[in-house]
Amino acid sequence: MSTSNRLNDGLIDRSRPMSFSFNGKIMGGFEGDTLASALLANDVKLVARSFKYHRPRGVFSAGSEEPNALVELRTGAHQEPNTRATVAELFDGLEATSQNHRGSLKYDLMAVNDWLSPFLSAGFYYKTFMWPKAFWEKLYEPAIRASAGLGRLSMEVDPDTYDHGFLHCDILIIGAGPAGLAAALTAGQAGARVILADEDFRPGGRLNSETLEINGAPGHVWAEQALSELNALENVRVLTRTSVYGAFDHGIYGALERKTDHLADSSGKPRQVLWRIYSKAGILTAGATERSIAFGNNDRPGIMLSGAVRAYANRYGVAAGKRISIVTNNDDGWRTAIDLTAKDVEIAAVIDTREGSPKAVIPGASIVMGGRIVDTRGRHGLTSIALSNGQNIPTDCLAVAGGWSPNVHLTCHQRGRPVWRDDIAAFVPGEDLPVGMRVAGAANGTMTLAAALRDGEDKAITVLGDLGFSATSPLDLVAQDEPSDIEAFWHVKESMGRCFVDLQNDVTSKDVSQSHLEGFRSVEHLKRYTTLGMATDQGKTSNVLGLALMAATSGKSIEETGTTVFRPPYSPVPIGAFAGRSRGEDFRPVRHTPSHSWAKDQGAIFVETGMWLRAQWFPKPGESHWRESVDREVTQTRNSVGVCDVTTLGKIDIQGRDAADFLNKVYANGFAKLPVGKVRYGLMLREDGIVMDDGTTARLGENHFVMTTTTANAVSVFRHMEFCRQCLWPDVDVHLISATEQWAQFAVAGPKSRALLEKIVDADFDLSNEAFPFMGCAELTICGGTPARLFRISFSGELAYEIAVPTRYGNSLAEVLMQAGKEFDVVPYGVEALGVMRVEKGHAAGNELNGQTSALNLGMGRMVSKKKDCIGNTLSERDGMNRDDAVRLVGFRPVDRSAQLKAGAHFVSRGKSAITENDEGWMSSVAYSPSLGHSIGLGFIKRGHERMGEIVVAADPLRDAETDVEIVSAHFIDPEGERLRG
Amino acid sequence: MRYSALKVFAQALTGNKGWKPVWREPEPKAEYDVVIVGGGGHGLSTAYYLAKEFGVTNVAVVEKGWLGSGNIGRNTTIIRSNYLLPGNEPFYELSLKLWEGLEQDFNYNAMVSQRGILNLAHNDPQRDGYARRGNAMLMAGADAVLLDEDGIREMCPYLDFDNARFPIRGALWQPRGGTVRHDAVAWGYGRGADQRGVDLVQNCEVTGFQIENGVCMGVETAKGPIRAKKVAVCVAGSSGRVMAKAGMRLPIESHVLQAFVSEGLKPTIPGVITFGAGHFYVSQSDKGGLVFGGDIDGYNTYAQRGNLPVVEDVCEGGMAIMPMIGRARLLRMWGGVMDMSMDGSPFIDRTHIDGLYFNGGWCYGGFKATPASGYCYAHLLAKDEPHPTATEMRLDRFRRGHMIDEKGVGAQPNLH
Amino acid sequence: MAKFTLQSRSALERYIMSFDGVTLKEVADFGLVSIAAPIGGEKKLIQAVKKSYGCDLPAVGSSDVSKNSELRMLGLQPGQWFAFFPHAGDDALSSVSEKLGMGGYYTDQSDSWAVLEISGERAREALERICPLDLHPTAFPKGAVSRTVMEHLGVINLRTGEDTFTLMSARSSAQSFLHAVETSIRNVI
Amino acid sequence: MIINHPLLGPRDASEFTYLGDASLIDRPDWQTDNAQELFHEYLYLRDNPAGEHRELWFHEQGDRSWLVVTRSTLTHEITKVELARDVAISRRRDE
Ligand SMILES: Cc1cc2nc3c(=O)[nH]c(=O)nc-3n(C[C@H](O)[C@H](O)[C@H](O)COP(=O)(O)OP(=O)(O)OC[C@H]3O[C@@H](n4cnc5c(N)ncnc54)[C@H](O)[C@@H]3O)c2cc1C
Ligand SMILES: NC(=O)c1ccc[n+]([C@@H]2O[C@H](COP(=O)([O-])OP(=O)(O)OC[C@H]3O[C@@H](n4cnc5c(N)ncnc54)[C@H](O)[C@@H]3O)[C@@H](O)[C@H]2O)c1
Ligand SMILES: Cc1cc2nc3c(=O)[nH]c(=O)nc-3n(C[C@H](O)[C@H](O)[C@H](O)COP(=O)(O)O)c2cc1C
Ligand SMILES: [Zn+2]
Repeated sequence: MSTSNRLNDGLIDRSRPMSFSFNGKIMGGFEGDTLASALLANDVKLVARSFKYHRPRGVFSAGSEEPNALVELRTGAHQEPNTRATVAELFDGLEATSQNHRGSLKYDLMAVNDWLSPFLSAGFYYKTFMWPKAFWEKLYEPAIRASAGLGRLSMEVDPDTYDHGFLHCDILIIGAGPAGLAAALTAGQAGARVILADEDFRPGGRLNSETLEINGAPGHVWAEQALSELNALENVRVLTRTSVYGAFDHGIYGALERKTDHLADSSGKPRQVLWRIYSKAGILTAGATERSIAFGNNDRPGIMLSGAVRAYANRYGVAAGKRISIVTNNDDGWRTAIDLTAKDVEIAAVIDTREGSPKAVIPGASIVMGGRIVDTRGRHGLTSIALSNGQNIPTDCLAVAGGWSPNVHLTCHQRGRPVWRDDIAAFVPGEDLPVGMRVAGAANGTMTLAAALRDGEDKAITVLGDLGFSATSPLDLVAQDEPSDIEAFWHVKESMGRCFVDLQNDVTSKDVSQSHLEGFRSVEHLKRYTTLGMATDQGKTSNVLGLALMAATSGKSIEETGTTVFRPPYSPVPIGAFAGRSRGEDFRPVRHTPSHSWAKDQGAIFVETGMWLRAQWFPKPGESHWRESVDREVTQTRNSVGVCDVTTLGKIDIQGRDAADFLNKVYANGFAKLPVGKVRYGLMLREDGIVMDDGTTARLGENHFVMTTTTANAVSVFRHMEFCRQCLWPDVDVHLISATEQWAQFAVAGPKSRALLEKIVDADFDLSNEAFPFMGCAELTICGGTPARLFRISFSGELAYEIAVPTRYGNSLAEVLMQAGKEFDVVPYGVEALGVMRVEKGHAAGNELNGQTSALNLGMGRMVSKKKDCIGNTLSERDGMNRDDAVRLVGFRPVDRSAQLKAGAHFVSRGKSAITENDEGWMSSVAYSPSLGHSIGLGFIKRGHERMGEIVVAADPLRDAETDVEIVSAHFIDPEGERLRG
Repeated sequence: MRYSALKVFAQALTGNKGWKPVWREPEPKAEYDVVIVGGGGHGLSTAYYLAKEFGVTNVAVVEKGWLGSGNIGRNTTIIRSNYLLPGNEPFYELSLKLWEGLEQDFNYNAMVSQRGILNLAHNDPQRDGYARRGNAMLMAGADAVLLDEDGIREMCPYLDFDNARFPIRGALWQPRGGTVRHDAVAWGYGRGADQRGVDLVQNCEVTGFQIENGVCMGVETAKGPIRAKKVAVCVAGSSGRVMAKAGMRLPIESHVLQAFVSEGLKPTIPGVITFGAGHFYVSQSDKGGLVFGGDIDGYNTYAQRGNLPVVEDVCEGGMAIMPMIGRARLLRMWGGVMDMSMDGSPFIDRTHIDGLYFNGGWCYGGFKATPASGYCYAHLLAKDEPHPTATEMRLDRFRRGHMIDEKGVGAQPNLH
Repeated sequence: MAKFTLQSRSALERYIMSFDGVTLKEVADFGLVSIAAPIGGEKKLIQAVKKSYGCDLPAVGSSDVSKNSELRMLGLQPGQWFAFFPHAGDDALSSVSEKLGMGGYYTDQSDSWAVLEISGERAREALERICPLDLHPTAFPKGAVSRTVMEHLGVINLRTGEDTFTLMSARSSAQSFLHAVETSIRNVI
Repeated sequence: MIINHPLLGPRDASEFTYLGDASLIDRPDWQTDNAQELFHEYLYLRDNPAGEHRELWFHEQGDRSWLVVTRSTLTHEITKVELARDVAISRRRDE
C-alpha cells in the first residue's frame, strides 16, 4: 500500500489503518481520514468529471462545500450518488466509484463536450434543437436527458432506516469552531440549556486545520479540552456529525445527524436522525468558506483551495502535492506556504496578486508579488502554471486563496440579505436575521482567531442576558489575531483558456459576460441563464466570484449587484431522512375495527378506507371471484340476516342544554323536535350550500345526542362543529367529544335481524315493531348485563339495526352474533356488499357526496329548512344552484340487462356524440345487483327527476364503451320502504 | 435576432460575442393602450399574444422585480389538461395545444417535454373519479388512458407495489402531459413581445391605480405614473395586495407552495408521477434534479418560504411510492406565493371598474395555463369579450352560485 | 334468556417489554370518563369534585390526584376534564356520574384509548424520537399532561414521575401506536 | 412555526389546523334583507392583507380550542394569540 503523500503528525489515528477502494483499486488510509484525504495521501488526483464539459477534476476543498470530488459511495442498494469525498469518513472496506463519465474516468468519451464547448455556451439549448419539430421528442430530448445528471441511484429500495427527533434548548449554537466553543462554554457555564452542533465528525472548526494556539496549546488541543468540559455539563448537548440545514420560523432549526454513515454497516439502527430543534435563541458560528480566483484553466486536478491544502497537511497529515504553489490575494494564502514549509513540503512558488513586499520568507520558492496566473497545464493533473510575466512554473498542486466568504447561509433563510464589507471583501450577515439569531466569529466577518473567540463569548453573554441568565466568569482565552489583510482580486483578464467560476456546472467567466450581453443582468437571471451556483454545492466556493464578475461587467458595485437567494438546506439532506419512518407500511398508522382479529380468522379480504382497514368481503372455500362472495353476502343478508362492522362511522357525543338547538343549526333539516328515543337522518351543509356530510343522530336524552358521521368526514365534521360551537355561537351550552373509538358498532340487517337480536338482548328489552319501531334508539344491556346501544336504522333497506357495545367487547360480539345467528343462516358481510345494498336502495355515499353536489342535486332539496337559520341555507338559494337544468341523482339500468355499467361514464342524449357540449351528467356508483340480476347504477343527470323512463347513452370513451341506459328511480329495492319498517 | 442551430454555430466561431440582448431595457412612456401589471408568465404571454394575434403593440409590461421572478420562475413546471369540469377542461386543452406549437411560434426552445403524467389511484372511489375525469378529457378532445396495476408496473417498475400502506390500484395517464423549462417560457414570451414593440419595464412596482369616476386611467409606479386605456393586472400571488389598491376585495387568499429539487441524477423517472394517497408529485428536470412538491403549507402568507411539516409530509409521500429515492439528497427548497381562489379555479375577467381587468386565482396550477391565459386575456383586452374557453372564469361566479370546484372542498382556499 | 356472554379484550393484550433502561407496558383495567362543565356550572362542578375526590379540576395542561391518590383528573381542554382511574368493569361512567351528580356532562372514554406507560432512565431519550413536547422537568413537570402528535397519531402524554410517562392514543390504531413507541426505544437502545 | 397558546404555552403549529381569516367569526344574520349578499361577502371575499392578519387556527391535536392568532403574512411573526371563543363573545357584546 502506498501512502506516498503522508506527512508526519495530523489528527489521524495511525494505529488504525483501514483499506478502501476507489474504482476498484484498493488503497490504505487511517481512522480520522476522509475519503478525500485518503485519496490524496495515495496520490490520486483525478477523481471526477465535471457536469457539462466532462473536464477532469480532483479534490478542491476539505469540507461540505466541495464542488468536484463527488463519488458514488458504497454499492448495491446502498449506493449513494454525489457523495462528497471531502466529508465521507473513511471506514474499513469503503468502496467508492467515480461518476458521470462514459468509458473510464480517465478516458471519458463525453469529454468531446469540452472540445465542443464554444457551441455549448450559456443558454445554447434555448436557441436550437427546434427543427425539425419532430426531432425534439425522438432525438434531441433523449440525448439531452441522457447526458444530464451526475450520479446514479441504485433504483432499489433504500435499505437503511431513518429517524426523526425533537430537541429543545435555550440556545442553539451552530458550529463548534473557536467562536462556537467559546459561546457554548459561556452559555453552558451560565446554566442555559445549550445545544452545540457541528457538521464535522471532529469539533474544533479551523482549529483542527491550523497551527494557531490558544492558551499556549495547539488550537485543536484546546478544542478537545473545551469539548470535554462541555460534555461534563448536564445542560449542554454536543451533536457532532450534525449539520444544521435550515432556520425556520420562530426559532425552529432543522438538523441532520449522521449516525452510522462513518460505519461499514448501520446494524439495524437508523442511519441518520433528522432533528427538529426548538430554540429560544441561536448563535450562528458557522465559520467561513474560501473561494476561488478566475484564471485560465483554473480547474485542473491539483488546483485546490489554499485553506484545504493546509487542512490536508495539518489535520490529515497529507501533502496535497509534491511541489506546491500558492496563489493568493490575501495574507491567509501565505500561511499555507508557512505551514507546508514547516512540514518540509516543497513550495514551488507563492504568487500574490497584490503589489508590495512578500509576507514571509519561503525558502526555495519563487515569490511573485503582483503576479497573475494566465494558464495551467496537465490534462489529468496539474503539471505547471504559466504567469503573465512569462514565467512557467512546474508544480503539481496549486493552492488558491481568493479570500473567505462568511457562511451567512442560515442568516438568509428567512429572506434576510447579507451586506458587503469592502475591508474584508466579503458579504456578512445583514440586519434582518431570523428572530432570535446572532452571529459570531468568521460567519460574522470576524475572521481572526482571538477576535472570533471574543465574539463568540460576547454574543453568548448578550443572548444570556436576553434570556435572563447571567454569565459566570470570563473565559480569559489567550490567542493571537493572525494577519488577514485582503485586496479583492477576482479575475485574470489576460488569461489564456477558460476561467472557471462554477466548477461543477462548468460556468466560465465568458458565460457571465455573455449572460450580460444577452440581457440577463440581474444576478438571478445570471444564475438561471448560466446555472451558476445551481449545482450540488450551491456555489459555496463560486457565487461571490460570479457576481463580482457580473458587477465588473455591468459597472455596478458588488453591493448593488447583490447575491442570489439562499435557501435551505445548508448542505443537502437525503429524502429518506426527511421521510423518517413514514414509509412502506408505516407510511401512516393503521386503524383496525374492533372485530378485526375475528374477521382475519374468517379469512376476510381487507381494504383501506382512509386510515381504516375494513373487511371488504369474506370469501368462502370454492369462491374464486370476489363477485361470488359479494353476491352471496348480499343475497343471504336480504334473505335472512347479515352482520357488518360499521364502527368506522364517526360518532360524536353531544351534550348540553342547547344541544338540540345547536343540531338544528348545523343540520339543514329540523332537529329541535326530535323525541328522546328516536333517530333522525341529518343532512349537513357547508356554508356554501353544498352537502358536507350526512348521517343519523339519535336523541338519548333531553340534553344528550349521539351523531354519526361518514367514515371519511369524522374528523372534519368534528372540527366544523367545534368551530360552530366556539366561534359562531359561543354562548351555547353544548359539549362535544368523539365517541368513535368507544363503541364497537355492527349493522345487523335482514328479515331475521330481529330474531337474531332477540337472542342476545337482555330479557327486559322489547324488540317488537311496536315497542321499538323504525328509527327508534335505546340504551340497554345485552348478553347478561353488558351495556349496549341499539338503533333501528337501515342502510341496506332491510329490517335492520345497529348495535353498539363498548369496544372491548367488539370482537366478542362479532363471534356471538355469528353463533346466535347460525340458526338463521347469518352471514358476515363486508364493505363491498354494504356498497351493493346501498346502491340497490339508492342511498348516496362518498361518490355522490363528493363536495360538488347540493341537496337539490341529491334530490333532498326540500329537506333544507327555510324556516330557521342553519349553516348553508342562505347561500344554497343562489340562482346558480337552483337552475332548472341542474343535475339530479337518479337510478340507471342497462337497456340490455347483460351489460355492465361503469362508474365514471358520462351521459349524453341518444344520437348525440360524446363531446363536452353534449355532456349531461355522470354515473357515480355502480353495482351488480344480485337481487335484480343485473347491473345498476346511480348517477347525476340534468333534470333527471323529470326524465324517468328515458333512455340515454352512458358514454365511456376511456374504456371504449357506450351503453344505452334507462333513467329509473334510485330506489331499486323496496321503493316504499316496507321492509325496513316491518 | 432569430435563433437557429446555424446562428449558434456562427457565434461559436466568433467567440459568442455577437449575441444581442433578448429584450431592450426601456424607460416607460407616459401612456400606452394597455399596461400589463406583472411580468410573470401570464403577463408576458398576454403581451405576446396581444401584439402577435390581436395587433395591439402599444403595450407595456410593468414588473416590480426581474422578469420571471414570480411563480413562473419557481414552479414545478407540470403541464397537463386533465381537468374534470366543463368550465376548465376546454381552456386547459387549448393551453396544451398552444404548448405543442409554442417553440416554433416564438422561436425559443422552452423544452416542452411531453413524456406523460401519471396520477396514481389507491382505492375504488378514486379510480371512479379518474374514470369520470378521463372521460371528460376525451370528450373535450384531450387524451387520457386508464391504467391498471400491470400497466403501471410496466411503466414504473420501481414504484412500491408490494409493501405499500396504500397499494397502487390504477392510474389516470395523460401521455401528452409533461414539463417545460419554466424560465425559458418567460424569456421566450418576453423576447417575442419585445420584438413586436412591447416595452418590458423591470424593477418598476405598481403602487396604485389612477381611478377617476369609476374608470381606471392608469397606474402609479416606482418610475412614475403611466396612463393607459386599459390596465390588465396579472400578478398571481400578489393579487390581493395589488387589487386592494383599487379598493377591491377578492375571492382569493395568498398561500405558499413549496417545491424541492434533488441533486442531479442520471435519468431516474420519465414524465410526471403523482401520488394519490398523500401529497407528492415528481418529475425530473433536464439537468437531472428530481423536481418535486406536494401540498401547500396552508396558512396565509406573502413570504416565499415555508416550513418543515410540509417538507416532511412531501418526502414521506415520495418515500411511500418510490422508496428508491431515499438516498437521493434534497438540494434546495423554496416557496412561491399563490393566489388560491375560493373554488380552486381562476379568473380572467373585467372588474366593476371600467378599464381595469383582472387575471388571477391560478392556485398551484397556472403554469400550464400560461399560453391559454395569455391568449384568452389578450382576447378579452382586445375585443372586450371573453374567449369561448374562458367564459366561466368570472369574478362574480360565487355571487351567482356558479362555482368551478374541481376538488369539491368548498370555500376554503387551503384545501384546494 | 341470554346464554351468550361477551369477552372483554384490552387494546394491546397486556403488552409488557423491558429494554435496557426502559420498560414499556400497557395500562389496562382503567376507567376514563370525560367530564364537561355546563356553561355557568363550573363552580358547582368544582365543589362536587372536591367533595367526592378531594381534588381540583385542574387547569388545561395539568392534572391533579384524588385524596386517596387513586384517581387522576386531567385538564385537557377548556371546560373538559378526563377522570382516569383503575377500574375493571364496564361501569366507569356511572361510577363517576353517580358521585358527581347532575352538575356535569359525562362521556365514557374507557374504551376509546390504548394506554401505554413508558418508564426508566432512558425513557426520555426514546421519547425524543417521537414526542415534539419539551419534556424537560421545568417545561413538563410531574403531573403535566398534554395532547400532541407522534408519528401521525394523536397522543395524550401524562407525566407521572421523573422518568415515567403515561401515553394514550386512539384504540383503533393501538398497534401502530405501540409500534411507534417501541421503535423509538429500539432506535436508541 | 410555533403558536404560543394562551393556555398551553408554545406549541408546534403542526398540532393545529388552519381555517382562515378571523372574520369568519362574524357570520351574518340570515334574516336581513340582503342576507345573500352579506353571506357572499362573508364566505368568499377576503382582505388577504400583506402584513398583520387575524386568523383562525384549531388546536386539533391539543386542547381543541379555536384560536385567533395575529400573525404577519410577511414575516410570520406572531404578536397575539387569543381563544376564539373569548373573541367571539366579546364581539357579540360589542354589537
Ligand atoms: C412551487 C410552485 C409550484 C408550482 N407548480 C406548478 C405546476 O407544476 N404546474 C402548473 O401549472 N402551475 C404550477 N404552479 C403555479 C404557477 O407557477 C402559477 O400559477 C403561475 O406561474 C402564475 O402566473 P404568472 O406566471 O403570471 O405569475 P408570476 O410569475 O408570479 O407573475 C406575477 C408577477 O407580478 C409581479 N408583481 C407583483 N406585484 C406587482 C406590482 N405591484 N407591480 C408590478 N409587478 C408586480 C411579480 O413580481 C411577478 O413577477 C406552481 C407554483 C408554485 C409556487
Ligand atoms: N485569517 C483569515 O483570513 C481567516 C478567514 C476565515 C477563517 N479563519 C479562521 O477561522 C476560525 C474562525 O472561527 P469560527 O469558529 O468562526 O469558524 P470555524 O470555521 O473554525 O468553525 C465553523 C464550524 O462550523 C461548522 N459548521 C458550519 N456550518 C454548519 C452548519 N450549518 N451546521 C453545523 N455545523 C456547521 C463547521 O463544520 C466548522 O466546524 C478562526 O480560527 C480563524 O482563524 C481565518
Ligand atoms: C424546475 C426547477 C428546477 C430547479 N433546479 C434547480 C437546480 O438544479 N439547482 C438549484 O440550485 N436550484 C434549482 N431550482 C431552484 C431555483 O434555484 C430557485 O430556488 C427557485 O427557482 C426559486 O427561486 P428563489 O430561490 O430565488 O426564490 C429549480 C427550480 C425549478 C422550478
Ligand atoms: Zn413523520
